[in-house]
Amino acid sequence: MPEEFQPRIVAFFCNWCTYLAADLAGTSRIKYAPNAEVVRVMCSGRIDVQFVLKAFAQGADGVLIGGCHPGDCHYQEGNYKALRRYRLLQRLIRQMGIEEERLRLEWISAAEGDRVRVVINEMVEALQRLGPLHKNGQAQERLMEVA
Amino acid sequence: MPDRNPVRIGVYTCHCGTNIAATVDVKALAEFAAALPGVVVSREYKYMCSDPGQDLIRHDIRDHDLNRIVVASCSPHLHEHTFRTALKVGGLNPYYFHMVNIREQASWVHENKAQATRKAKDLVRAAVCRVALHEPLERGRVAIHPDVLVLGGGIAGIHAALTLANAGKHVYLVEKEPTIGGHMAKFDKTFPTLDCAACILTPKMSAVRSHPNITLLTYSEVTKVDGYVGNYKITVLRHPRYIDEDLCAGCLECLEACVYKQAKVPDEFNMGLGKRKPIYIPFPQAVPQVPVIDPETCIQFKSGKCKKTCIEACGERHAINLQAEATTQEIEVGTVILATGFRAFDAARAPGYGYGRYPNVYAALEVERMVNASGPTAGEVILRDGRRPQAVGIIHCVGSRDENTNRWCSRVCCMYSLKLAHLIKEHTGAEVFNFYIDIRTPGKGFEEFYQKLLTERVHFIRGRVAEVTDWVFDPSEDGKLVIRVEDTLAGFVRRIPVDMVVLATGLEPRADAPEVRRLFNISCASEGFFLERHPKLAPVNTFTDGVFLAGCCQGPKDIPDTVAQAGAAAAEALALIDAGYVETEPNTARVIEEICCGCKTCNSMCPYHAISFVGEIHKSRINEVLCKGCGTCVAACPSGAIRQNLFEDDQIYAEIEGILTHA
Amino acid sequence: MARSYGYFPGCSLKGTGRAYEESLLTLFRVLDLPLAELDDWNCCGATSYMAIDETAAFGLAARNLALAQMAGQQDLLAPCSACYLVLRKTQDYVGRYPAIAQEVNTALGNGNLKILNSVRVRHPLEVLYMDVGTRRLSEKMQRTWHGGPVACYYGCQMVRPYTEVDRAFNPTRMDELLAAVKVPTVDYSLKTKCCGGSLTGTTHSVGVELNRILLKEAVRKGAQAIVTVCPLCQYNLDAYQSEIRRITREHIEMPILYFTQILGWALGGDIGSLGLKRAISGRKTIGQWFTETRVEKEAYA
Amino acid sequence: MQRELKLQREADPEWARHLSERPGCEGVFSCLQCGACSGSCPLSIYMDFTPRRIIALAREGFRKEALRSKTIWLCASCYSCAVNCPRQIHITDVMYSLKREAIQFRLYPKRFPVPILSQEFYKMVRRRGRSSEFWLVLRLALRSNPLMLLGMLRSGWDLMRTGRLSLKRERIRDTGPLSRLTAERKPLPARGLAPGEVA
Repeated sequence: MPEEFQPRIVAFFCNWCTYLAADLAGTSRIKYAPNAEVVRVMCSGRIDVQFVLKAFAQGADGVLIGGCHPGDCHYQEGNYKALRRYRLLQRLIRQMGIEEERLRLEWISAAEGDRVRVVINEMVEALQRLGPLHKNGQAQERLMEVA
Repeated sequence: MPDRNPVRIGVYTCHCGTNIAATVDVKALAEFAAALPGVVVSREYKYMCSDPGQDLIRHDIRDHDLNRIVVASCSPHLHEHTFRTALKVGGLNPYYFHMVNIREQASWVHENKAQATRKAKDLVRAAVCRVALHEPLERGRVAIHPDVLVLGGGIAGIHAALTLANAGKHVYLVEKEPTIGGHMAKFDKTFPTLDCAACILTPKMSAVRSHPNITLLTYSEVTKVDGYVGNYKITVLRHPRYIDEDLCAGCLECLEACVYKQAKVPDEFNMGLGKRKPIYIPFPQAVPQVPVIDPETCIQFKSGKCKKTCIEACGERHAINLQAEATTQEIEVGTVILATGFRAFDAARAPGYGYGRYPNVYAALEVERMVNASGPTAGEVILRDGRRPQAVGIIHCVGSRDENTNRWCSRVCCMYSLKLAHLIKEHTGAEVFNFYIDIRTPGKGFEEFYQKLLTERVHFIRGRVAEVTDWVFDPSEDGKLVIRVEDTLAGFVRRIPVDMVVLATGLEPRADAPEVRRLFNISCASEGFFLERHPKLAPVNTFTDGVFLAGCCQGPKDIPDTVAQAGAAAAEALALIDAGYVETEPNTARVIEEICCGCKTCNSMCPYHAISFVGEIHKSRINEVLCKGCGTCVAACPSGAIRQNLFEDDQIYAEIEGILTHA
Repeated sequence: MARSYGYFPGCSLKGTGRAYEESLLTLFRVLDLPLAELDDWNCCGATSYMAIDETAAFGLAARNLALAQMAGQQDLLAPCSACYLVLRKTQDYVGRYPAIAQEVNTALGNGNLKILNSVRVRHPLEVLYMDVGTRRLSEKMQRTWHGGPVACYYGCQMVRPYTEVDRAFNPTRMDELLAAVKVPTVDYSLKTKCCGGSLTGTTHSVGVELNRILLKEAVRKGAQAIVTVCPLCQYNLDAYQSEIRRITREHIEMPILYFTQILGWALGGDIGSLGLKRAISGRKTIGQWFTETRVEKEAYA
Repeated sequence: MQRELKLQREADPEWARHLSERPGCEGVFSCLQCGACSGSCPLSIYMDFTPRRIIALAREGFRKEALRSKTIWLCASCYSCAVNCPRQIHITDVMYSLKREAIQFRLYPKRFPVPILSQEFYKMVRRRGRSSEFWLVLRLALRSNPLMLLGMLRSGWDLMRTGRLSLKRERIRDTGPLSRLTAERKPLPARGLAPGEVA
């Protein structure tokens, strides 16, 4: 049987909620797919549109953004800024011919260790259905232009 | 400023015993790292966080003159500080360091060793690429305001406040209720020693009142929190008591004088079992000794037609002011201790047990008041109709260990149920049945107390009660409450008729916990209790510096544990205060003026108003003291003129590249 | 124009439970709520089918759901508690276990029936409580009750494990509906205890004992009749009273009614078409209680 | 003296695992053994093992003990156990699953009416799409204990005179899907069958 496609996901997690949730998942020994690799930022508000495009350009099949629940941001409202940029990005990548499922924003609090498992596993499944991004020539060109 | 020497990186892979080594091939990882650009030394070791582990780093810095360090071990939230200190001691700027989390994010969450190792390699590669671009940074310092806010006047808050006050710090003790004392003030005896709660609590309460270093703000709530560790500005809302605390002498003649000759309002402190007047004092030893008027029930407030006999009685003192209104007060503190306590589970949420349906089904706190000599029944355990119960059933784990209500074990119910069993038997001589799933007595003298109860012939039936009903199956059950349960040890189902049922309700987070959490910017665990920074190593700290936890707001615990935790929280606060300052992380943002085009996009981004626009040079500027380092402005700057220490764009790009470069 | 409800009678309502169907139809007629019986419906599978073949059991129920869906019904009324539960449970499990959904679909697929969970399975009690409401019932009340107090018996499968119809513990909606038409009810602690279902047919003595307990406690609480929502409950409580009298020598003789009979009567439904004559026990009492007596309307001066 | 001793080789942990993977049976391993199920069960007082003990037997892999018990046949599916369970275990479904297995492997007391009723009911509905109470009871009696009919004369007569007894044999038009459904039926794997037990 053929080797199943293993998507690569770059995950930007905020330091105070989602990164801690991932830690909790660890201490609770919750098992999930090994396809997502985390870049820690202090706040989801730090996540630059360029980071996401760069990740796609560098060969990521999906990008996950994790922040605090609305109203819970450690820096009061950074996550709202993240939400705005996420919406912008969704439009942007659609125009570039990249499926929206490849970019996901999730509010995951420090208490929601299992949510990390659910989200990452879901995303891996979705990406396995979509297949590798580099197969998508048009998107590649566009990415090269912007990133 | 970036240093010119060529990058010489040392990579250290930790086994963490077998925590990492079991699922990640540490040898392969270390060899992989050794081959990465700029890596001079790559080692793996059992415990990097141990002294020998840290020495390893220091010696290599010296012998191999390393100028960058990467440690692949656990979460930076656990040991980043440890290793940065190691660098410092080794004579290297602590920010030439990056940590890779291959435990929480690899070995503990993946099963396939090959995949876990592959991921660990990616992460290490990313760190190596990133650390090469690190620059030396210095931590800033912020002076700490020596005053402390303690929120909640239960035993936890009281103990913390006294500890701090005795250490010469000024404490603001804010309590929602008209008196301090919390739940403990309601108890009669405390387990397992059975010493009287009042006798050990009330002296501490009066100590609070008389202590020169404590400002007691009862009947008050925190409504706003500004600032950060060292310099908090707290807004406190003070509800009107209608009696001036400074003028009142606590003679309580106003209570006597009230036009209500008989108390007729259900009394909150006695769980509604007793009655009080519209003007009342929660209980005789209340602190402060100042009555409070309840506008809901006071005739003057309802109709405006009252003889105001209370005001007459007060006479020359003029302590009573029915026009009084809520006031707000601003206080400045450097540290905060949250001791907001718990809420008892509402027994009506366990419908099978008939609370609220059958009058003689009681919640534990009601019985606590009943057995209390100064309670509504003067210590008599009686049914609603005044009869003495001949048989009493105590049902454990009500609202606890139950997927339908609360999952957790509330920790104190077993012991307080045993205590109540003992007291009820003592007061009434009734047959007492305990219905339990497990008896949990992990504490000093707890198991001994259990043994004592067994020899007192209190019945212990292992089985979770299915229902409490008045259905009469057999004439012997007429007029009784019947408890139906499987006696799982005897191995058959039993029907046990009793006169009184006591529900050992569990502990749960207060309804206002989410608001408090948001005010102080801390996290809650999934069940809603406040989340400590580390379950073992930082049990009273939160993820917000300068905010500490004490007592049941962090999770169910008994009095000794609460007091111990309160002391610990006070000590943590003292440690900060006496240091005089806190070091701030250097991950602040700065504007590169040459690039800034003065578009002001960033100005509105900052929630801390750290960014200002300098008119004369037509550029924005960031005040590093105010900047908290979230980086939102950095991402927002259209011309890329803002940069953030430790989270520079090129550092993050390097990290992304590192992750995605296929090995 | 009132919207119509899909109606799934189930096997019992065509046999032992006839009175239930008759009174239900009468009641919905006086409320002018049209009922559309599902064409070519099949047995829900009850409790027995599940004991042999799970997939088939779900499939049976699924076929009915599919029929209702194709008939364009939004609601499917299942008066029999067992039918209600099986249909409801099927939707739940088909939703929760893709494997089950798959098997059931392939089986039904060929008969080009697809399971669609858009149909809402409902019990008449809940429809009357939510869609009609107690206020409208008291407004439409035509006859005043001069019978004795009754015990509302909810049984098990209507309130457990799914709680859309009413609470699993101490449900009260039937009491409220009867109160709306001025019928006194007693606080009946056994209102959700099981009647034994088919046990009266299989392990007879046990089944009968369960019903003895239910009847005895109702008497102790001062009830002169028991009101049910399920054909099986009604049959068990109704059919074995003489036997219970013989065994226990306790004088127990009380009517076992359907809530639809009382409501239908109170709202002025044709007494002849409430299936009252189909009762086995307490026929005399029924004769005395269910008579032509109109609400005396107060004259306004 | 009767000796009561269980050897571990008599247990079948594999079967327990398999059971715990059937729909509705997932919870068995999280059982607290608190007895809330047995306490709330109206029939536990007639059972040879209380529901709690069935769960205990099942998850320890004592297959035959669980399948041969009267308990699973006395369960009237009233779901009290399920709503009372602090671990939200669908105990009723566990009972169903055990019934299915017991019937498939004939591990029930001979002439015991409950499984017979189920089988007769199953046959009737599969063939005709609906059940007809009269004929169902008749077949049940004939296969379990014909004397039963005598006891039923009274209630039979009552039903007759109140017009509640229908001799009509109900049947639906389109029985296609039903037969296909039953064709779908896939038997449970034969586990730990003792010699003489037929699958």
